[in-house]
Amino acid sequence: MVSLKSAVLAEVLENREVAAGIRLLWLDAPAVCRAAAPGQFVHVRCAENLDPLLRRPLSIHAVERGKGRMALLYQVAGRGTALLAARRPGDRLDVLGPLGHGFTIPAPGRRMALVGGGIGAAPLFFLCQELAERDVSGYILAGARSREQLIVPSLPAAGPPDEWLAPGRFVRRAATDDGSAGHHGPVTDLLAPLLAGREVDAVYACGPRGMLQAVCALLKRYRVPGQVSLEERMGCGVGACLACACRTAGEDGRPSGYQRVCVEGPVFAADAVLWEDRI
Amino acid sequence: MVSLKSAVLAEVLENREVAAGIRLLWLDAPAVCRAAAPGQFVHVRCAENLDPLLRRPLSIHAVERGKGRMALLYQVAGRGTALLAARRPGDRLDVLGPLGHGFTIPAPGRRMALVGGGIGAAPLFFLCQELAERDVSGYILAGARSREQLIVPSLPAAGPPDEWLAPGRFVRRAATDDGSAGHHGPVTDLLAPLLAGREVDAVYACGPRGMLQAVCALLKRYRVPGQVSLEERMGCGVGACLACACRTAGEDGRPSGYQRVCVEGPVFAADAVLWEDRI
Amino acid sequence: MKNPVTTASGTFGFGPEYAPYVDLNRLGAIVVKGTTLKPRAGNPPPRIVETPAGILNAIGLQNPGVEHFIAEALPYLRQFDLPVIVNIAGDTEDDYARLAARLERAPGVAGLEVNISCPNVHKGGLQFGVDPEAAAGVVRAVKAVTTRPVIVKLSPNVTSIVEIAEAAAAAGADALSMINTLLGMAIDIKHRRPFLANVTGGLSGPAVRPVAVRAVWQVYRAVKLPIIGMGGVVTAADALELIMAGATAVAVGTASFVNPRAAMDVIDGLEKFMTDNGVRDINELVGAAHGKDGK
Amino acid sequence: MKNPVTTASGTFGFGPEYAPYVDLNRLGAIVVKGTTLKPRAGNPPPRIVETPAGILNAIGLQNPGVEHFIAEALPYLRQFDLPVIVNIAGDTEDDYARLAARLERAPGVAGLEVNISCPNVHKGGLQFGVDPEAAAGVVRAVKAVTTRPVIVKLSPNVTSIVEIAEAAAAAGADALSMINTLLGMAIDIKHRRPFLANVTGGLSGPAVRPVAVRAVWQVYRAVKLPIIGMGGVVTAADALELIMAGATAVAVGTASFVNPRAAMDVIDGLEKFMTDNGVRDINELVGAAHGKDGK
Ligand SMILES: Cc1cc2nc3c(=O)[nH]c(=O)nc-3n(C[C@H](O)[C@H](O)[C@H](O)COP(=O)(O)OP(=O)(O)OC[C@H]3O[C@@H](n4cnc5c(N)ncnc54)[C@H](O)[C@@H]3O)c2cc1C
Ligand SMILES: Cc1cc2nc3c(=O)[nH]c(=O)nc-3n(C[C@H](O)[C@H](O)[C@H](O)COP(=O)(O)OP(=O)(O)OC[C@H]3O[C@@H](n4cnc5c(N)ncnc54)[C@H](O)[C@@H]3O)c2cc1C
Ligand SMILES: Cc1cc2nc3c(=O)[nH]c(=O)nc-3n(C[C@H](O)[C@H](O)[C@H](O)COP(=O)(O)O)c2cc1C
Ligand SMILES: Cc1cc2nc3c(=O)[nH]c(=O)nc-3n(C[C@H](O)[C@H](O)[C@H](O)COP(=O)(O)O)c2cc1C
Ligand code: FES
Ligand code: FES
Repeated sequence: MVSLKSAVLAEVLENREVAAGIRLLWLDAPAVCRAAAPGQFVHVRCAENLDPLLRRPLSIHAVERGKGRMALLYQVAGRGTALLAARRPGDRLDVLGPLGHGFTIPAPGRRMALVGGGIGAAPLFFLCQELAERDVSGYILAGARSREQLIVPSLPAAGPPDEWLAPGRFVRRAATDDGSAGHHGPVTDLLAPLLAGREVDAVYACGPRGMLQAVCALLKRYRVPGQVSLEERMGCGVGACLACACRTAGEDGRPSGYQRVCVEGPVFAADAVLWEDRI
Repeated sequence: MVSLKSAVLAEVLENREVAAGIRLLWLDAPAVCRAAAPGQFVHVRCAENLDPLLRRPLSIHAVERGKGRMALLYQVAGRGTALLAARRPGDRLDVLGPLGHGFTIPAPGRRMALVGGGIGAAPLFFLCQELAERDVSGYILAGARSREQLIVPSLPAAGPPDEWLAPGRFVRRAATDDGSAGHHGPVTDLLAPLLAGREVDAVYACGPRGMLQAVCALLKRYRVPGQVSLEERMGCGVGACLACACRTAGEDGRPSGYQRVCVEGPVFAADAVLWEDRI
Repeated sequence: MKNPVTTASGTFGFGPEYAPYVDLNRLGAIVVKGTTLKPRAGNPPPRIVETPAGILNAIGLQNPGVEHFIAEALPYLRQFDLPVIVNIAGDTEDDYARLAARLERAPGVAGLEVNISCPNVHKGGLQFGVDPEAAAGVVRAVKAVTTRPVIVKLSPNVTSIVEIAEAAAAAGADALSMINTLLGMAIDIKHRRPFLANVTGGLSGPAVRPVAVRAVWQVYRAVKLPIIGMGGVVTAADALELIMAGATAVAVGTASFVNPRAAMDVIDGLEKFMTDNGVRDINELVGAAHGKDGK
Repeated sequence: MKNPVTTASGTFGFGPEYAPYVDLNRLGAIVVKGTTLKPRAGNPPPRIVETPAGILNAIGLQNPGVEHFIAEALPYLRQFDLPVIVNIAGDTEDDYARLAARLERAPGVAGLEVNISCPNVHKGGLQFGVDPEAAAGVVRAVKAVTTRPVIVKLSPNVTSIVEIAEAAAAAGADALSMINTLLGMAIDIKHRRPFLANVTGGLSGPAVRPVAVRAVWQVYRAVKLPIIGMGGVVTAADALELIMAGATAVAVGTASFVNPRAAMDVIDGLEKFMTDNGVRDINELVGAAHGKDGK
């Protein structure tokens, strides 16, 4: 008899607003924690009935393996996340995961730029947790519309571990569209000089599509490798329905067909993604 | 500008189990209380989303007009009532009503038999409340499968008002199918001798269809007038959809077409109902 | 019409039922319950059953007949500043023609909605709604005897709703409304029998909205007639889906059962959307989702 | 089949995707994703959108082609004690015949499900599913080259599903499966355009169950072939509706996305229902809702 995986009913430990419209949800989910890697996501059932029907994909934001706790950082975007926001400590949440293919853990000595845009920065915290013990250094670049939406500066709010961000090894910089914090302009303005100055060996990015596309263009220009985490509408989350299609290129740079964001992604090599216009 | 009625968002004051699978729900709903008459019902939205979609009709079980509080007594029968059971004090419940045509308040001096079967007895409590101040006497006959499901004996659990039942004026008798309380047999066994002995002037009944049909047969046989409260699947609850059809007879006893349980009923004259077999 | 929001036939009675909850003067129009020449008793109960995000109904066109409608319901409705659209149904072409002729003489009828698509009466029109020839015949018969705008109500239970729409348009329809209910069924597994006494019923409510949006979209591209869109409209956002797909007006149906003020909420929500998005005229939004390759 | 529960094509991949969650040996059968002669890239995203109690999908039959299926997917599936039913789709009658012929030579194929009803590819079969002649042609072409049981998958997007079922039966189909998705659509009102890149999509999930039950009911009365029922099955109670309407087996589709173990839960629930109700053989329940006037 094979031992089967299943969705877990994780107890909600905490669920509070940490920035404007952004909430942090801690769950008791030891099995998910054990298996999780940075960049992976969980598929969350927000309603107990059929409305809304589908699960919602949310990146794993933080993991405390010792305690078997994990956190999601989510923006209240629509009906599903609004229902999530109403969950109280003690409630149980149906969570499937960890799912997908995350970031490659960089080799020791590497200098990295981690670029996050808006809520897209959620998985970078977990990545920083995993890098904390490793000899990896570089920059965390966080972009947002304005100060209130900036995620990375609010990361310590996720728990005690300011040191997880390993500020000794990672320099934090912010950019906002309205200039209310850090650089006044897109976060790519912060990335370009680092690439031009050969200050980083690789770039990992997550955030809105436009930002990722701009990051990829810079990486191509400066011939720096990188990885980007994509979002796409999902059905199953496990690779069965083929809903979450992302067009990628093969080794030769020619279109090689659609990959599944939920299995081959959400993290893809920056040079593999074909940024076809969405209709 | 006309002043419009609307559904109210009534605060849940209390919601607890009072018998096996039967719960009592107190709501803060002054406007509903003011307008309510015994035998009327409210149409309750059990979910906050679209699942389940329709409202659920529930009889008004008790009213404390002074406090603006009303109670529903409900059996957890399916998904809607299961959601109701999960409501906690402080939650708000979307309630439309009072709706429908209730029991005629008997004239002073009348001797009544009030017959309730199972959860069907719910509206009789409110009726007793309204009769408490009036010179009306008689019998309360409660039937159930067994002691645990007997509703009338548990009425005092609905609050302090044992006196509401005006036991001085109303004699209470019970019948159970398994003999675990009161008479061993159907509640109509208790009614028949009262009718034969001309001990009551009229009979009001609510409960399962089979019981009501048996009551009506007795009333016909003994030529005693009566009123029965019917149940039918509802859509709108306000008379617009014609879903809640009940076949009735005109003065001449011939079929006069379908009436709406939500408007012309739920309480009908006993001799008006045509007990067509349900398929 | 003051606004593009009306009520779906059979879900709003003849007006008085919802008048305590809804200021009828605010509705764009009212479409009343399907009316037949003679009174009709309708189907035995149960007539309704809930399904996921929808309901099945098999009312069977219970109605008091056109004479009673003219004598009782119409005078009531004429108190309001409210266009009254009468939904008519019959068993034969001639039934429809006689209904239209009778209503032609009744003051205060703003239009006729010709129901060729009710799935719940055995002879009551469904055959017309699925056959382009028969549909056209009914439309011609009605047009011959009325000066009122004729709206033809289409069934989604067809291989090509465009084909029926084109036939109705060619026969002289002034507008089209869609969709009537989808033919569906539920089983009572405890008793091992169909849930509805009528066996099958018509599916409506949010569940069918994607089918309604698709139908409006397809017909908008093919036929140059105004469309009244309906099927699962609960909120203004739902109404906007139908409008952007090509509907000039929308009807609120099943949603009224859940929220008696649903039609009002849709009117208010549309106004808010227009204000928020600087839309002066709702017609700017009609068919907007077709982009440049629309009509 | 060990039990009457299978997976709906396109919702369960080729097996390995759900293998971590579901003991494939317990399934009555697996119906794999629609397979074509050549690999197919499918439609651009977005390919899915949620609707009330349902989803619209427009995958566009993305699949690696039949050769890859035989080389990679089939050997994997043959590890299990699990009948494999291959869903096939093509643009021409000849495509279907060539697919069937190729699969005839592949060991471990328990049956073919002929998809003449996919609404998401422009030439990909929908025309066959709505026309009795064309449907019969495909069935005959497939039957001529295969010894495997041929299950014909019917579309609900037709005026009369019975007519198509009868044509398929007359052409030699061994079983029928129904329903494929309903043609639907959603509009992104913010961007005023269709939500799906493909414009229209196929509606599935609980929302469509009443349509599926009705289709099974109608076809059961008209055609003497086993039916695989599908459309909105989430629980054993839903499966029982289809079975009592006339389905010999049921498929779980969209529900697996919500609950990866949905098919297992349906199997367990059916077993429990049978125990609780003293039903020895599930066949006692097939068509039970038709009573004595059934077949
Ligand atoms: C791999 C992955 C990881 C993600 N991680 C996070 C995270 O850590 N924090 C966070 O706040 N958000 C994250 N998102 C986006 C998040 O899934 C959506 O914001 C969420 O599904 C919205 O659901 P809703 O019901 O609130 O909104 P609605 O708009 O009502 O959702 C309707 C439907 O659209 C889908 N949907 C809506 N927005 C998106 C989107 N951007 N991407 C994919 N599907 C979408 C929903 O899943 C649902 O099926 C992630 C998305 C993906 C694909
Ligand atoms: C006028 C009236 C007064 C009622 N008063 C009471 C009361 O005071 N206490 C009480 O416990 N019950 C009462 N009922 C029955 C109550 O409405 C049902 O038990 C309840 O709707 C079941 O809902 P559910 O979602 O739990 O069950 P489900 O079986 O999941 O309901 C599915 C659908 O069937 C309908 N339905 C189910 N059972 C009945 C029924 N017996 N009558 C009408 N519709 C039904 C539901 O409203 C819903 O639309 C009354 C019914 C009517 C018509
Ligand atoms: C209870 C009920 C009764 C209906 N009666 C009629 C009718 O008499 N004539 C008609 O053309 N449509 C009738 N319909 C169909 C509706 O007008 C409408 O087309 C359909 O319900 C889809 O809209 P909705 O999803 O908003 O309800 C009825 C629908 C319901 C639910
Ligand atoms: C994402 C998705 C992909 C599908 N792909 C196919 C397919 O390739 N071939 C096919 O015959 N049906 C396909 N279908 C239809 C299903 O097999 C099934 O008929 C339909 O979804 C109804 O069942 P459900 O409501 O349980 O999902 C697909 C359905 C979905 C949701
Ligand atoms: S969501 Fe189903 S394959 Fe990715
Ligand atoms: S429930 Fe609509 S008329 Fe009674």
